[in-house]
Amino acid sequence: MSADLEPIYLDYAATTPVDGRVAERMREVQDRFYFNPSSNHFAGRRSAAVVDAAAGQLARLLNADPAEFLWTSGATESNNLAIIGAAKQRQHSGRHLVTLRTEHKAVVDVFRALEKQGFEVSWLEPDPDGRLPPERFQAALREDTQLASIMQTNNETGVVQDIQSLGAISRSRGVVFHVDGAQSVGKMPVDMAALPVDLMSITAHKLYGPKGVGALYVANGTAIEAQMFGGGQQRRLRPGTLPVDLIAGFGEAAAVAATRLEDDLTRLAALKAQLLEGIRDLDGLYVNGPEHDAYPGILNVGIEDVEGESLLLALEPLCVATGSACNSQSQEPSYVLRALGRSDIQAQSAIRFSLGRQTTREEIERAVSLYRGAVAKLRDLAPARTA
Amino acid sequence: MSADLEPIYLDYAATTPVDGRVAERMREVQDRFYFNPSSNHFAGRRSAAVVDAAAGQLARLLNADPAEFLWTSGATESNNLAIIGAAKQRQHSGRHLVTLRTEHKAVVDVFRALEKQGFEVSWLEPDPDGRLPPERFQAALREDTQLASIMQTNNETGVVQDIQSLGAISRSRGVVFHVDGAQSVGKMPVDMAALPVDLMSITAHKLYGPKGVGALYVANGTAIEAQMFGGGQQRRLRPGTLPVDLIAGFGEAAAVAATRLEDDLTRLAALKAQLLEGIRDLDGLYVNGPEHDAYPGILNVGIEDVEGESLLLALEPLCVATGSACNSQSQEPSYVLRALGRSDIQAQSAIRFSLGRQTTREEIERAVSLYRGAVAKLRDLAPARTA
Amino acid sequence: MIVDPYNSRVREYFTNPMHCGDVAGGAIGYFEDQGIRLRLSAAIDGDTITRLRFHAWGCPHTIAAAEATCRRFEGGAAAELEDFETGQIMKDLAVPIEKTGRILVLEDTVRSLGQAIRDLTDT
Amino acid sequence: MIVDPYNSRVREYFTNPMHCGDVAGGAIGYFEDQGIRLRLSAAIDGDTITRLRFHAWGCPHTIAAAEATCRRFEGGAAAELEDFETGQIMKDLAVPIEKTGRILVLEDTVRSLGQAIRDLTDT
Ligand SMILES: Cc1ncc(COP(=O)(O)O)c(C=O)c1O
Ligand SMILES: Cc1ncc(COP(=O)(O)O)c(C=O)c1O
Repeated sequence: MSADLEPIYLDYAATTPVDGRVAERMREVQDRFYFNPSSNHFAGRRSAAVVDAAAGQLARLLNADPAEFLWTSGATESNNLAIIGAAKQRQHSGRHLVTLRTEHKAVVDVFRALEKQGFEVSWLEPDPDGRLPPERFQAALREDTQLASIMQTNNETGVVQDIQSLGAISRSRGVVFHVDGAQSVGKMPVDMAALPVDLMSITAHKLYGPKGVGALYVANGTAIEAQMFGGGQQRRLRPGTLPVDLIAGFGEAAAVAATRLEDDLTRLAALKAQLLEGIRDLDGLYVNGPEHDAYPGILNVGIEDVEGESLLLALEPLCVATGSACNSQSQEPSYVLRALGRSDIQAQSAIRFSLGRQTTREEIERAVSLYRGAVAKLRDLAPARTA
Repeated sequence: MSADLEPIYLDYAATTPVDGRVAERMREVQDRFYFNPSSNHFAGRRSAAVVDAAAGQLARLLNADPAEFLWTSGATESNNLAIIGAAKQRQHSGRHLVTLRTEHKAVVDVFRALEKQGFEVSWLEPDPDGRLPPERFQAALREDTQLASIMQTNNETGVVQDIQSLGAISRSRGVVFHVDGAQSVGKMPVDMAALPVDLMSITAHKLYGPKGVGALYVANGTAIEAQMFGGGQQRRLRPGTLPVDLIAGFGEAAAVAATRLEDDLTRLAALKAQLLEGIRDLDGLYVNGPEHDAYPGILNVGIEDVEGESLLLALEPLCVATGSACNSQSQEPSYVLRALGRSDIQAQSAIRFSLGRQTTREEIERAVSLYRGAVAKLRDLAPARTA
Repeated sequence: MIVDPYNSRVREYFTNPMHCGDVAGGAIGYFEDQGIRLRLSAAIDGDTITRLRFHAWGCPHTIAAAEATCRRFEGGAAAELEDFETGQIMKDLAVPIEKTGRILVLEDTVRSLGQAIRDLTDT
Repeated sequence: MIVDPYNSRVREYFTNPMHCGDVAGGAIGYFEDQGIRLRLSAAIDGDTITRLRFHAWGCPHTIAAAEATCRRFEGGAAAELEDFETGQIMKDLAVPIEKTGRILVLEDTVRSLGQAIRDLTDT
């Protein structure tokens, strides 16, 4: 696979490199505070204090209470714990659940599993630009609805849902509201004190923190059932030795994000505009998801009459995604784009460019030229339609 | 808490510092292979190759097939996945399960949860030295027994079970056999090709690897039900973005362990002998667990007529455990020691010294003198029994 | 939120309990309960407690509380023993709620000492 | 175990397909199925295929397989088209099993080219 290729990495939505300050903090904690935070000696308590400090950093980013976070291994686990945990906790009052067809697999597959266990799930359709109109959401809630789960930023298209309105509707109906925030936290302003949200999933590796650690925000008063059993850690809701260095890195990543959020957004918006300007005149090109008001770190484009797999190879050394990162090993067309009304063939030609802090104007320039070149080449290779 | 105290760390069974080679490997992977191993581009495939290499290292340590490992967040998750996953998978054939009363909380609490879900659990009693006689195990297996879970090395006493015999019995009866190997893998020779074991839980942070990553060994042909749902990673058995740097560190830790296993054991045995010699003449001192043939990294001693919490404080800056690391925040007397026939008061005076690669003869000397001093001091403070 | 379970005063009293010991031939208060054992002994001069010593078997808070008690009453009037305040000691030593019972055992011991002194002076 | 899905030959043929194009006025084989489209065109001199060119719409294996086919048969006898071996091409290009159907479409295209050549030479 051309071992010497230097990647041009435009796949920040799949995962981000670790920020320098974060790496440094993790190293420090690994060296000086590697103790088990549950240990009943002063060294263990020093590690516990490191964990507390990290919770404080995360809480400041989100304007929340540090006691409202559970540490997990990532957003997949957070989603599982939130959705199954809340559904089971409340199943004696009702077994109806609501979610969106374009959620991440780590939400979709959890609801599928619950369906097999006798829960009833309403799968809402978004509009063609990916947005869920609050009225549609409201109409889906029933007397026996216990839980709704709607993601904030979509990982494939960058469309941002109106969490404020959806949450308010949920709250007014006494429905627990879970938000998959894997693609939004640390990337756009999120204020838990203002948002009517009960549960939110977060993962560090999408915000320049380490892989293998995430959090579940659990608003004070929201009850969930534990899904793992073991030591008494984390109020028995999520046992296991706390990875103190990863947690410290996560906290530091949150602190860094808090300081650069606005700047990041401005830079990303300019880079995304540059990218789109560079390719939008191509014949048959269209944007998947909304062109405006989406998260500026993601641009998903399709192009008529170009085969997706060949496009991806022709784009090397550009590293971008087709489908979503987490199921991109399958060649199945993206169910997210299908739900926006794209055909299988259209969905297969989709390329998700996702930009991040290290992305430069030069990289975008190269991406534009690689994309244009790849499209031209594949169209040259193709037989004329009328052959 | 005396912010300047330099710990004398004898709590390696709670967690270990990260080995230098491991830290270096993780840094390299963080810098050069931070990509998502599921990503469908060449950079992602480089990360996937890193993961494969780590599986190879772990497989070599355990004489297993690299395809037999699932990556998890640690032994707690591995235990949950193994025990619940196998019990649910086989529940239509029977709902009887067998385990030992002195298992770690991350096994005990999983079985308790299964009891609440209608499974029947036989809780076997060990002998006073902590060993489970194979005949007792054999007698507990019934027609409808589906799963047995017995740990290899006990985290509190270091007693090592006869996994070879227990596994052979299990296999002859068609019972799935799970082993919690959190305290044995990387610390003593474990040969999966020779052991009749179907599932084994492992965690990196007990063998000088990173916290936040573990593995579940699943012998080819052993079916378990997934407990988390999401992307297609790891044959859908354990979804979520793989923490490639942690996995690489885990693999490296396994490789390091493979080279030093025998030396470590020899060194630890000498240090443990030094420690026990230094204190065994103390009035009322006794060893919890077997004096011989136990894992040499753990020495658990009790002493008559000394209060445990005060003992722990008087031992500072010695960092040792009372009870097990994972529930040491509770002041409850250890259920493990109670199961060996100790009284509440005896269990509370128990101190677990656990030694590791960085432990020196000088540290043992200081530990001896701190222990002797603390016992003398507390006995001076106590009212005469006949007061 | 895990903090040091022992505040600096507990640490000081536990590490250097200056009043550990016995007053030979003194008045004695003794109590055991809640898994702890406490013994106070006092020398009296008129109404004044001239020496107050303790022995304690129990957790660090118990030991520090015994030391604190000696510091509080040594040199004072025996009658002040009646003023033993569990609230104050709970606060000064940041004793966790679940250990309240142990401080009540200390109160019983102090009361038993007061009784012993009264018995002594009455005769 | 994830490896590069494209071996070095696929990468080479895909990156530098030297036989992409059309033979003006040549014999033509065309097929579309399995989500791919393939076209081969050939110039014939007597029994010899003097030029063989392709157009392909599909995945990298499809494109590389079309290029491989041109390299294999250009300069050879037209009759050899009958010897098209899917097994060999699957092996040379390490085509994953699930793409077998696409190689069969290529086989159909080659066969359709052979037929076209026969039609040409028959007249
Ligand atoms: C929206 C969304 N939710 C959940 C996840 C899963 O996160 P993790 O890989 O941390 O489990 C991802 C990314 O993979 C995501 O983009
Ligand atoms: C025997 C045993 N099993 C399981 C665990 C849990 O491991 P982890 O902290 O990796 O979840 C531990 C240690 O905490 C242990 O000693």
